[in-house]
Amino acid sequence: MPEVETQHAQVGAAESWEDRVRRTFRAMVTAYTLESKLSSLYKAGKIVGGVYIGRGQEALSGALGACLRRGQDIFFPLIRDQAGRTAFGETLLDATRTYLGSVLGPMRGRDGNIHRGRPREGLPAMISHLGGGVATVSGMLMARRMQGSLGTAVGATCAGDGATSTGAFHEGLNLAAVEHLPMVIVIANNQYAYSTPTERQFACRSLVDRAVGYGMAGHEVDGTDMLACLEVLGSAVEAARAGKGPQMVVASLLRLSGHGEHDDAAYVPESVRQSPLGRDCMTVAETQMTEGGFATAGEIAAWREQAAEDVQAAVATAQQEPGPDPFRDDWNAYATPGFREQT
Amino acid sequence: MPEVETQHAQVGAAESWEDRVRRTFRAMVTAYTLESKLSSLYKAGKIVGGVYIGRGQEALSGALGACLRRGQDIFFPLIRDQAGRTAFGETLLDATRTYLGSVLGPMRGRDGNIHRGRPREGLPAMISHLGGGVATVSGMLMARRMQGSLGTAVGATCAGDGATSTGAFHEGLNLAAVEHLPMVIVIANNQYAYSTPTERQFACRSLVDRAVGYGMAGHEVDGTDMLACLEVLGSAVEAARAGKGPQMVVASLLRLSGHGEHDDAAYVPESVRQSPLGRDCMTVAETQMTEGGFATAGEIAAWREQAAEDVQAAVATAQQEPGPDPFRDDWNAYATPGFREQT
Amino acid sequence: MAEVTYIDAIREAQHDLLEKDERVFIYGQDVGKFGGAFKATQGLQEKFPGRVIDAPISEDAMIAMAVGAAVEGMRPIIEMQFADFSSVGFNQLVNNAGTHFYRTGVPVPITVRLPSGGTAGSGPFHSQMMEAIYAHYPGLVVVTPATVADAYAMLMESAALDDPVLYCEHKFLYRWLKADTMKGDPLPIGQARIVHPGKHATVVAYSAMVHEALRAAEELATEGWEIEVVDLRSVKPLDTDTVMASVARTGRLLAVGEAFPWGGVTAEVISRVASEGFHLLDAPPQRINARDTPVPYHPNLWRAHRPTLESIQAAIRNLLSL
Amino acid sequence: MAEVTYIDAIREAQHDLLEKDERVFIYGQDVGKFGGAFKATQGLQEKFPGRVIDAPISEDAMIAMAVGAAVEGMRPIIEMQFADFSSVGFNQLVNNAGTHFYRTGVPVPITVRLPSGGTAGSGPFHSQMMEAIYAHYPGLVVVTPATVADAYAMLMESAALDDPVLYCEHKFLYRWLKADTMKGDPLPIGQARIVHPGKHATVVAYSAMVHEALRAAEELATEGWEIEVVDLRSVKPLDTDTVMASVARTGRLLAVGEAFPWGGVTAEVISRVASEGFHLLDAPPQRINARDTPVPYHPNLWRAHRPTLESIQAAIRNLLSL
Ligand SMILES: Cc1ncc(C[n+]2csc(CCOP(=O)(O)OP(=O)(O)O)c2C)c(N)n1
Ligand SMILES: Cc1ncc(C[n+]2csc(CCOP(=O)(O)OP(=O)(O)O)c2C)c(N)n1
Ligand SMILES: [Mg+2]
Ligand SMILES: [Mg+2]
Repeated sequence: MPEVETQHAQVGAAESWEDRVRRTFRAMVTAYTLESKLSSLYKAGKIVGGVYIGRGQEALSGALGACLRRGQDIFFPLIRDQAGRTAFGETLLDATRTYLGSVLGPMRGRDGNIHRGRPREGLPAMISHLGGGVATVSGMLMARRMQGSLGTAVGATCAGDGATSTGAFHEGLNLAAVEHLPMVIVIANNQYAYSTPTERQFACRSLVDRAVGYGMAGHEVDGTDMLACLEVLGSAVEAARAGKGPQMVVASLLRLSGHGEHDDAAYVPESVRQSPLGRDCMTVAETQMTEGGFATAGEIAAWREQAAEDVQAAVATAQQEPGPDPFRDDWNAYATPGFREQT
Repeated sequence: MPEVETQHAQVGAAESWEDRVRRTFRAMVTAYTLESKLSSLYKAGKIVGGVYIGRGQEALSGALGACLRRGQDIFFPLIRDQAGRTAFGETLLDATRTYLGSVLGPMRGRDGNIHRGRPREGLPAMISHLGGGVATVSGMLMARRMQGSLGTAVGATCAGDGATSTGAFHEGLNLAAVEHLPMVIVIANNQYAYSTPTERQFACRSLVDRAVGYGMAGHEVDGTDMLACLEVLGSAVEAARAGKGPQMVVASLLRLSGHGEHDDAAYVPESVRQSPLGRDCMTVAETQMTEGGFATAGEIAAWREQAAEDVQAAVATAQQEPGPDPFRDDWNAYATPGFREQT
Repeated sequence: MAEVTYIDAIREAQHDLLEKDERVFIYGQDVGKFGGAFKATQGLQEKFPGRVIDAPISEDAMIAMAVGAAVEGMRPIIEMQFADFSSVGFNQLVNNAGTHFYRTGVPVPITVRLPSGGTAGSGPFHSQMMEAIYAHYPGLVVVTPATVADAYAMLMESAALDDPVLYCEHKFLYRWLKADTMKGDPLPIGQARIVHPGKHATVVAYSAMVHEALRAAEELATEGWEIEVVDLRSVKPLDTDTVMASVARTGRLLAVGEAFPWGGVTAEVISRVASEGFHLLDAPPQRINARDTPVPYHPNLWRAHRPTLESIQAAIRNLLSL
Repeated sequence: MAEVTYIDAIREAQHDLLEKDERVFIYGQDVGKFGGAFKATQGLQEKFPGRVIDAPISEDAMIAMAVGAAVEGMRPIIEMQFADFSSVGFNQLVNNAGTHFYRTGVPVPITVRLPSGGTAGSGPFHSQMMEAIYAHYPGLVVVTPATVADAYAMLMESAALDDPVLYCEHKFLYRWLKADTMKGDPLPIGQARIVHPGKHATVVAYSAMVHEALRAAEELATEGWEIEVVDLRSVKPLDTDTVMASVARTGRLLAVGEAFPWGGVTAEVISRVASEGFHLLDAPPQRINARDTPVPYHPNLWRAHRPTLESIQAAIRNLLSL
């Protein structure tokens, strides 16, 4: 198959606002298309383990990815960041190969689904334990600062409302603030952590009220509004780039899916679904695209078609590829030669 | 020896402001006296391990202990809370026995120094790992709430500026806020965590700026000013008692000793020592006592003498008592009969 | 008679505990209205309002909270969403809960449920066996029920013990393991059970591996080998006596575990038998564990990572040949 | 010739690493101007500005930070103020650092210094030996230097390895252990060393226990017993070959550890020898560990909690009589 068209920003290349908006929207469409496909594959028993999608968060995540520059910046995505990954330049094949367990994928069948990345290309691979991303990215940025190669690079990472309760998240935020690192920490308050509503998760008015306590700038945004996300994240990223230290961005939205595709989210009351939080950012964005003159309906349809083709191709490729072979795997957790246990 | 005169508040008994001020000051004097003695014993090699004292923090700690009611409230002290312990009603013997390793002490020689308590009497025994006290006290309060015995009890705990960086502290504060517990969390910003100055510990203007992020009330106080501490802590405790949820109190002061008695704190610059933070709360309090008409110089001198006698007696008693005998210790970490490893 | 599963037994035990003992409450992420990630608390919040409480994602605080509540006389049951996430509650478990009774004389009866072990596709962070980590520390009880009846009885007993208990429940068994009843004939925690008598070799296993060992024993029985299978049930305390008595009968020992190979239950079992029952052994004691890598995601790798019927059988054959 | 201590060697190794390898930096509480709680980094911040960095009290973040820095090509050395406090960095150590290479193919060369083990009066939370906990997990290297020369050479090598290393340095040895030079004849990590040759029994020890074992061997030598003492040096990888070769010569094995008795290094050593070297054994392999309680504060109890010259000697005598 032909390699998927590059959707990420080029380092150094100036990008117009219109281009960035278009790139964000296309990443959203691609992510939406991919995740719908992954969900079907899961329900058909073709993907084991689980599928975790970013329905309802495409605008926020895509906008963040679009504000970052592959090859320079660092993006530590979490479980609902398919759109951000795509906008940042992760290939669809990395996703499908990991979900389908291809030995040719970045995780070689050793890890799956959203537990993937290419750490040396600015895209760390999350562990499941929530909250540690902030400190990991801090370490990456501190390394570059020591090496003198930091330049105007920015590190970005995401967390859900639930992840804010972890000690790891707190320690990371504080460390980033003490080191005055060029970071953007995006909190997607999607109202639930699995089934747990925010009132069982925190007691403050808004999570953005935590920013001042770390001595960092705080921003709020309507996460269902693509253009607002692009604006707020854009200025947060620029502030971080400009040396203003870590920036916290808190977005309000609703997870428009289950926690994973096994979950019907029956615990979300209809009133919440019907509230402004429940707006589908995909629909909002489509209107913004056409009404703002960023794209015609025809262009959007073509993008959708292209996304469908690209996803189809990436899935087909990964499906044809072999899974890992236990007899050929080296079963070696050590980089040092000779340190493997002989078991 | 005669049991030391009770210095703590009686449950139910209304206490006048004057009485509370006097009780606080006496606890400060007692703590100061005890800790000076412990320091000498350490330097003479009579106490092994270490001695950690609350020099400079007597007013803050003593005021907190004085605002609590033994037999009802919970006090989870940290390493600089001798004054608070005394004001809360811990006996001097508990302290000297633990420091000197008497088998008759509450820790029976199994743990030492500030790692002591009587958990069933509202005085939990800290572990060294910082930050966990908030959640432990939360559990105690939640238990009582479930049992219907909470009444107007309040739980209080302390932390240093350094402990605020722990994940445990964050998780505990958030949990307490979500559960809307009657708690007072006192942060003694004494400018250093061991040798680490606050600018390497956090980047916010004041730690009190964290309160809003947990959805709790925040209070600031000059920790060198006994009367101010009593006022601010008094109203924080009353607010918690009145059902207003957790209260954070941040006090500014300076540790007027080393981290432990092995440390000369040479890293504290003279300018900091000479700043208002470096005021000795004992001196300030003495002036407040006499100028405010709470006590005459003669009374204070008598209290000092009494404290010296009491401390002397408590040390002498503990010193005469046996340490633990390894042949008689049951070496059993299990409450369940028969679960001990036969090693 | 209706079938009951292993997870039914866990749910039922929690129900019965809440009903019989007002000191019991449940605290964990999503345990309330949602009934828990594995439905182990389904319906309990409704039936016992105020006693089945949703926790924030704060494992460290959850354990510390439980210790505090236990000091005040409660008997909390803490659900970790997965055993793997107890790594962030590790400090409070080993340093607060584990030391509390020894240091202060005040017991802290808390039960921490650890959904443990692998299922295909769960990957490195939703598959771990953590019993060895906790068993290493003084003051903690670590149980590993392998049957529906033990799932019930041992959870009931765990909550009744005055010590902190890590209750390691195996996710693979949740719905796969069925029985006619959950009321078996209970043994106390600390006693192992001979689940398949034999005389040619002893296989010591626990948790899900008991079933693989049993299948191996049954298959080898068709060839005339009588393999004794011992289910440890609790790994701390570890019932050396039962293991030793079995080895006295068979002269041969294979210890099977699903955890990482360095240290752990199999090392402890072999070490005890070798030290105290050396003369009972007719052949070198053997062991088989998972491999020394993170638990892999892909089912191909996952199946080859942990001991299986085939690898256990091969290990027994090898043992019989020594 | 000037005497050097074990802690001098640790400081010097860090100095030399900073000097020779610009990828190395040090991160830890109070490591900067203050030079660390044990003075292991004294003077280094002044000499290497920007590369010896004070950390907030955030062990979890410190390890995660190190993993990130390692991904970007650095070789961080993280000082835990006490090994015991690594319990709050446990998750990042075992689940992020330990799995990183296997999962992503990207090595994370970090060295985490764990001031370990007891000194009288340190109590339950400033005395722990945590080697068994980390050795259980795949992907981590765990070293336990027992000599001044090893303290130096193994720290140099730890920082050069591409894997995450837990460098367990024993606090009791810091100033007590002295040598003429820190430049010994180094062995690579993964190789044990016979530190006292003998033929009647093998005592396997590591860290501070090597010295107790040596003293026991020396005292018994006056009675004509020739005890071979093996210093494991690293517990993961564990050098089974050297241990086995020694047992082949002596026929008797005692494993000595200062950690809690359930599981751990002694269980692993005995288990390996019993499984793979059963025929070499003329007597049941024995072990001796600390007791199964938190490390007690009072010197009376502390001395009776861990193995001592006397208890090791008694164990050897018993072993020789079996
Ligand atoms: C430390 C830890 N505890 C528990 C879990 C299990 N878990 C995975 S996702 C999740 C909910 C996360 O909620 P949130 O952070 O709001 O993200 P969202 O799923 O809403 O995007 C939980 C509890 C985990 N991954 N890590
Ligand atoms: C989790 C953890 N890490 C490290 C330590 C070691 N330690 C003990 S006290 C201390 C400094 C505490 O500073 P702060 O909280 O400001 O309290 P202060 O000593 O100033 O009263 C440190 C680092 C610890 N006790 N716990
Ligand atoms: Mg959420
Ligand atoms: Mg401080």
